[in-house]
Amino acid sequence: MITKEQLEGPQKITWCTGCGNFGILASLKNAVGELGVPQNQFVIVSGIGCGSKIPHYINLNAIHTLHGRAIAVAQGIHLANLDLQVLVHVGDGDTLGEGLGHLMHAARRNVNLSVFIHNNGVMGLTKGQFSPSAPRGYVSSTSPPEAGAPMNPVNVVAYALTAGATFVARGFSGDQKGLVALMRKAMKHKGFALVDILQPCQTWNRQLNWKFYNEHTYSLQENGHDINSRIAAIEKAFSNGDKIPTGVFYEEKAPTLAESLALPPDGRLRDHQTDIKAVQAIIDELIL
Amino acid sequence: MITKEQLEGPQKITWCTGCGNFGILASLKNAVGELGVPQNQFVIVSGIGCGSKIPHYINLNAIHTLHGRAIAVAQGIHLANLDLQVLVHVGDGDTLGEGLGHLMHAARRNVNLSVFIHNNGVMGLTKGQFSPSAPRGYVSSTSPPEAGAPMNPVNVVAYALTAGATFVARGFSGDQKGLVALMRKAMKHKGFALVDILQPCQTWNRQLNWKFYNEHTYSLQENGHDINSRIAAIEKAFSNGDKIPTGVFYEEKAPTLAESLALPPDGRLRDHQTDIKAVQAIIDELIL
Amino acid sequence: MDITFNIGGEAGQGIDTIGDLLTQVFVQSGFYTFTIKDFMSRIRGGYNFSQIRVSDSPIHAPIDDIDLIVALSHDAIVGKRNQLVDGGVIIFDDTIKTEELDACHYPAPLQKTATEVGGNIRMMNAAALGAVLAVTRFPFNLAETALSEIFLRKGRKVVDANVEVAKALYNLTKENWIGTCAHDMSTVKMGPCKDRLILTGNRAIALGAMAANLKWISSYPMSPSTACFQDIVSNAQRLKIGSLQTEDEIASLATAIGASFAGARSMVTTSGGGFSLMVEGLGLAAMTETPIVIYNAQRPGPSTGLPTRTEQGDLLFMLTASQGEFPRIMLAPKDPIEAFDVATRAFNLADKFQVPVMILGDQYFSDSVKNVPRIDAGKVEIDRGKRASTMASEPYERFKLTEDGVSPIAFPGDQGKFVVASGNVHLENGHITEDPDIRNSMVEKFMRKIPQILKTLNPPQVFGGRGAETTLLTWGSTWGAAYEAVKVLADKGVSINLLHFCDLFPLKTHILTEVFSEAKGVVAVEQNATSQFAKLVLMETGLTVDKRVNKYDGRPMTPRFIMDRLKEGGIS
Amino acid sequence: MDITFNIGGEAGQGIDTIGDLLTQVFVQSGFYTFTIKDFMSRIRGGYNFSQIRVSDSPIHAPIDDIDLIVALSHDAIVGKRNQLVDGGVIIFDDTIKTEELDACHYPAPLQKTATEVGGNIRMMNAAALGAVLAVTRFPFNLAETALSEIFLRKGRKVVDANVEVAKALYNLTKENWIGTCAHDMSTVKMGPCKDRLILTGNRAIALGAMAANLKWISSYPMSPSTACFQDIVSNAQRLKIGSLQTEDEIASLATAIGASFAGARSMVTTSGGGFSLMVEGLGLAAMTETPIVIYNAQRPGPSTGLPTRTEQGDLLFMLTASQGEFPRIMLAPKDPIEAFDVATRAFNLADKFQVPVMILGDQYFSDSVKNVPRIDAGKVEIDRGKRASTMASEPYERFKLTEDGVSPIAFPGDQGKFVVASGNVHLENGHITEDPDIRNSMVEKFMRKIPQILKTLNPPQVFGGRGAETTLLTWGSTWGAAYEAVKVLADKGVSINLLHFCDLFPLKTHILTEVFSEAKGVVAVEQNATSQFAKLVLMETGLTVDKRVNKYDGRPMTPRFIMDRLKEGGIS
Ligand SMILES: Cc1ncc(C[n+]2csc(CCOP(=O)(O)OP(=O)(O)O)c2C)c(N)n1
Ligand SMILES: Cc1ncc(C[n+]2csc(CCOP(=O)(O)OP(=O)(O)O)c2C)c(N)n1
Ligand code: SF4
Ligand code: SF4
Ligand SMILES: [Mg+2]
Ligand SMILES: [Mg+2]
Repeated sequence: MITKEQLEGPQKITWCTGCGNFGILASLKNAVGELGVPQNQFVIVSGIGCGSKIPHYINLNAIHTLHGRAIAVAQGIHLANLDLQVLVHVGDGDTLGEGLGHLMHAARRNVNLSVFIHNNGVMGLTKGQFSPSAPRGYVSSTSPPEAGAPMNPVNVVAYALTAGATFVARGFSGDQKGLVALMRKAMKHKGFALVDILQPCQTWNRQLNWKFYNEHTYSLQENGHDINSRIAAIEKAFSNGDKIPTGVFYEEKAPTLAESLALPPDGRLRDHQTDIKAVQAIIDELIL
Repeated sequence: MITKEQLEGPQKITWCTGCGNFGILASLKNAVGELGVPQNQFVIVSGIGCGSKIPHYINLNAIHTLHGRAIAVAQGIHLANLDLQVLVHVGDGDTLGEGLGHLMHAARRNVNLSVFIHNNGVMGLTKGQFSPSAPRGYVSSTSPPEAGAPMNPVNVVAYALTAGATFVARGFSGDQKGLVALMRKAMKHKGFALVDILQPCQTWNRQLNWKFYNEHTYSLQENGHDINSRIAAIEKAFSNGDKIPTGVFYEEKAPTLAESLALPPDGRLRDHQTDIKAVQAIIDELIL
Repeated sequence: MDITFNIGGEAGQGIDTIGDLLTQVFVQSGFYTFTIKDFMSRIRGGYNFSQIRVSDSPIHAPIDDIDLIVALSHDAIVGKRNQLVDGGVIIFDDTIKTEELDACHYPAPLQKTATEVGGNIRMMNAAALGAVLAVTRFPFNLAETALSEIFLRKGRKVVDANVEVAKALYNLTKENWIGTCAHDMSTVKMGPCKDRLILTGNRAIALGAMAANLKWISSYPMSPSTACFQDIVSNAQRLKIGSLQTEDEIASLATAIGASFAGARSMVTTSGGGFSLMVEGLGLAAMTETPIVIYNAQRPGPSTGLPTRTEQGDLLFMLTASQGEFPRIMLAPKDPIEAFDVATRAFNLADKFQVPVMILGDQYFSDSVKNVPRIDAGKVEIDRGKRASTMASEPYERFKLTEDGVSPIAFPGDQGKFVVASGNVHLENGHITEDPDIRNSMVEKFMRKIPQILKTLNPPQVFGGRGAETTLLTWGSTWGAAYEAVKVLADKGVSINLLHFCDLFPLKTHILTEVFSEAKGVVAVEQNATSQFAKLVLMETGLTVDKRVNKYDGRPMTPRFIMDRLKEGGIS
Repeated sequence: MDITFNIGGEAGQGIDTIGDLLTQVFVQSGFYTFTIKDFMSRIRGGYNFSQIRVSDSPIHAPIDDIDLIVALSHDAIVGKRNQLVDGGVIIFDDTIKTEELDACHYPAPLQKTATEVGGNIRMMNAAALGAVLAVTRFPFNLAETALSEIFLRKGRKVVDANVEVAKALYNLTKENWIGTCAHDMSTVKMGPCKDRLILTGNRAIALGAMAANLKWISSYPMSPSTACFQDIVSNAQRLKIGSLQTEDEIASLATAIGASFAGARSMVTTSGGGFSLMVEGLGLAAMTETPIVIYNAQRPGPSTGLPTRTEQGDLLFMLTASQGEFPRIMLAPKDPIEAFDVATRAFNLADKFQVPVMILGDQYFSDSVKNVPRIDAGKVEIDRGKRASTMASEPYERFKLTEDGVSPIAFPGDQGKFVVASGNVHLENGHITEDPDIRNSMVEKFMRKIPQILKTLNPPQVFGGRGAETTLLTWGSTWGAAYEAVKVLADKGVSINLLHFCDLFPLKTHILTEVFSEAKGVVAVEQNATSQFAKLVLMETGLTVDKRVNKYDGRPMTPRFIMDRLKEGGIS
């Protein structure tokens, strides 16, 4: 148990009043506090965007990386030291646009990471342009003036499922209790876990706001859903017309990437010393 | 009708004897010849890899671009001149690794392109490393020595369907008649059309060879399949254990990206002259 | 008259609007203005400001001295206080809790008046304006005309309400405020400034591009370039410009290359981090000789750095970006007026020489607002370069070896031609080859373009007359501060001039070497830590500068900053 | 003795193997060898060759003169014929249809003998070897011992079959061939060469990295770097090295940065196009002061260029890549021996200064094979730099401002510490800030590293004695050809020496300026079109070279090429 005081953020929060990120931060503190992993074993990896500022508001190891590249960096951190509990906090612009390839491939490799998408349907920090998860027709300063966002949104749950993620869920910043539970499950999951978090952006997105989500979400678990079928999960992911499902879509035990790599038995490349005699042998084998 | 002679390739072919690319080239010539589009309206856009050398073996407009970026370049060509028939020929390493993000986003936008994936499960031109579509455990010079390719392959049909492609099919280089038909359908389709082409690499991939495909493919159309259901199509895409389905997975009419953009009525940005008086008006509106 | 207003507060409080209003009122009243924007990389809260300098003669940079602060938050009261001149005044909303301030400062009922008189707290903008005008004793009737014109587009009612709020606070201030301001503008009539077009660098680039027949833009938002992209998108429908916010910068450049290959004038806008992702695409544009214009609004790096601040840190990076060797053109406009011209030239140069053209702005250039004369878009000349003849009998060769290195261009779809291009080494017909002789010819073709380009570029400008003892050397947006510093020093009798480059590369060396030989000392003034342009000059000419002035805290250069550094070096 | 064999044919015909066999036989027999590989960017067909130079004294470059060609295809008969010396011999498979060749050339039954004697057409390799040995009258017993050792690993049967095939063709040739070869090796015993480790540049980098305790590599295949990555992967299991072929180069560097941040020595391998995609990540590594080693095996650009050819065209690109300004280290080994050392130093430098270290190879360096003395891996010293104390009482600050600019490092998971880093401008504790003073401090921290780095780097080397009239200036792999040219010219009495750089940046200027002042003329010899290193020298020192020798056709530099150019310039 890590106390709230121990997790107290090193910096003053810069998010707008009413921002959905507050609920995510509070849930994160809760989930981290109760996970049973020592505080210095957590590493937060974030991208660039409003949500990606979260490492400055909670006291953990962290690296605040580049727009779109957080998952790739996190993958390296994890593989260099399997003891670490690596949490990725990223935006929707971040991860579903710039970084989509990394997301899909890390999911496919079943890298043991927990990825939390602060999904607000806009690029918050750059002032409200439509993001890959903005609804078709969403009007912003960079969408074609007449048409709005000229395409269907990225359905990240469906994408992650298709790519092969082994834990996929959706939470809502307004349902902290539910979100804490999902986060904890994701952290405990061995493999690639993704939680799509519905996060109202109070400032820019007037459509996907608190009211909308309060009225248009329902719980998968409360309505009967088989979390062991990938195809059923994908079907549910696509069934997000009037009502958006939240909860766990899918869960599966599968070999993680780390199991296939040539890691030392303790999983700590960081402290491993290559046997220099073995290197010498490799050299000597080349001698005629 | 464009004759074989008119399409005669400007260069000597450099593919290995027995390469699956020959069948694709032959099918392409067929499909192009009979499409009814003037020869100088075709543009081939390719990436980097063995298959991506195809523009040098057929006489059409072409740009041989970068590893992974062909779809993005093609998107620009198409939007600058809607008269053009833009064909994208790319490898699996190319498009499912380096360029996966572009593929998913172009599909989502329903850009009117025909994308032909020369899918051989390896990186051919760089000498046989496992590609994103190599089977799990596939051994090559860059996979972990014990585990082989340490992840499940990219299922490009499922990916494209999830992203929102409006025409998705799979062909086989060994079934030219079938492939010509699929290519023609893809070219005629208004929107993002993808044909995953099973293409044996004679030199590197000893697993996904002619024999294997001859024995492990079956036709969707001959076995009853509803091409109007995206979720059914995804399910079929995933049902590729012992037998790999070929044929059309899915087809749908949907607005293309071009319809949402501020293009001139004739769809030819290339020849459009901005009304300089309108620019002056924009300037003058700024004057206090 | 030379007076500087600083409007500070939290992000989201509308300080930008107050700043713009003030700027507009003064421009409407015939004064020269220069406005800079200083904001944090956050959406609400924090401490931002807008700083407006007003003068009755042309001005080109911000200065350090502030005459009047309008503070909407406590941070804004203290944030710039050390720059307040003796006798300077702080107007602050009277709801802000603060330590006792001298009576010369003014707790104004901004929010209160906006709500009570205007019926809307957002009219605090007008209230602030009223207070400022009263404090400086600016004739309200001048402002009234200006306000009417500004708000006219929003309808009579809005005009009236705003004028009423401004007037209310104007009167209230006259009654209640017991301080005096050193600036008394009561006798002011109309200033001499007729340049009523107020422009940012970003907007000027956008206008230039649109006037130059830009037909395709694909970009990805990145401060401080986003506004340029947004300006073009917002006019896309009207002008028929294809525009797309792509999934990333790699796609944005690749898509633009495609559009250009197919015949549409194309451009991308970004900042350094986005440009980093375009580096591979840049090489493709170069190798396929596809014209492209890249606008990089620089910000302090490395990496994410300071997203909303300014720096000239990407010069050498852009100079050599991408593997291999190829010609490119680099232009850095000094201010919005020049930016319009640079944008139009960029497209012509790209087409004429079939090379990438890069425009270097920076946050200071991009966001600061300057008043300029009306631009006549009709004067813009469009030169699309060498087009392939429409009725050639020979098979078309996209990369025909020519004397000047430029091959006639055709686009896919052109009658009787097949246009083939490749990022691999290719034959004249565009198909790939590994032949060493052709490789050599193609490298030499590239190199032949450079002298041709050099002939077309503009020479540097010398300000302050030739033959001075000290020469300041600047490029891009640093011009303004250096120009003003030179003016001040020259007026004091210092023998000093300014050698300024807009067209950076390939480097025109003729005037440069002359001026270097005339000067006893050359001082490179740059908004970076390593004097990158001085390095470029050295690399291209062997000429070394004698002193370097560098600013790398992300805040714009000022004349005073330069003069202080020169003083340390014995020049004053 | 100095003899050059050229083995040519189609991709897939096994010419590489013949070349390797020949190399091995001569090395086993105590000769110095230098082998270059020339291949097209295709998998089968075309025209490739492997060219082996054999000598009884050390050699460091290919030469233009060819003594003996082994041709497995028609293209191979004609491809290099213009380089064949008078009296040179072409051995070609007798199934190849060709015009009448002089009787001095030899249509050998290679395929036939392989099939008939060895029972396997793949033994054509041994057959070709036999023919070559016979033509040069090389004592077969010497070769026999060598062959036995080479094939021993494959078992007795393979040895016997191969020896038999070689012998059969050896005897057949002696009987049937009516020409004579200018080289008569019949009296040869054992050469003086004891350097029996034959290495490519790629492999040497891989070995160096492995000896330096590399623990993480993530790469994406790209010629000509791939073999280095493959070498490490193939030993990953044995040495416990984490390795991953990522989806692209962006991910490869980002993943390596992550691994390094978590404490594992990390590296990526690529070529210019892949490095282009790493440019944004490079800035992140720099800003977060995460040690990283990047190996770029260069090839001719721009863009895809010539994928399997050589060039030194990325020097300036790598020097300034990524937005903003930060210290970096650049090293370019001249050959495989130096490469091992450079790789080990690279990791130490990266850790010591917490900066990106870039190793520049090129296809010629990467693929050519040189024999070198046994490397003693036990001598490699590992210096991981300043680690943060394990029992500090104060909260840990990853970016503590220190005198030398380097902050003690800790890794996530270290007891009692939170390690925080950011690509944004940050406080000493790693959390973000926009404060101008801290920004200044952090920029200055970066700049303070440079003099420290300079102290640690190796000075350039002077070959041929100080004080010559003409100095050749080289870097990286161009050394060998220049070294040999200098030797030849010096032997002829020309006053000439060679100033060579391995450690390129930051540039050590001490010896450089001395040598420049001693020489009447300095000639930059570079495998590129624009003399990039000469530009770097000029930019850093103001010193200009007098002449430039450039090769940019993608084929390696030779001593003759340099001497011809020097002659044109009056130096011979
Ligand atoms: C390579 C790159 N491109 C663009 C940017 C500019 N940028 C910063 S944040 C952001 C969008 C953030 O959107 P999202 O990821 O949805 O995060 P949010 O702010 O909405 O939480 C962008 C485009 C950048 N930092 N780096
Ligand atoms: C940015 C970049 N990275 C790597 C390469 C090297 N490269 C050339 S082809 C290729 C793989 C090709 O594989 P695939 O796309 O499957 O095509 P195939 O050769 O199998 O047809 C790679 C990695 C490159 N050209 N550019
Ligand atoms: S802009 Fe939106 S996402 Fe960003 S802090 Fe404000 S409310 Fe939150
Ligand atoms: S390597 Fe494979 S894919 Fe490439 S040409 Fe040969 S057979 Fe075809
Ligand atoms: Mg967002
Ligand atoms: Mg492939």
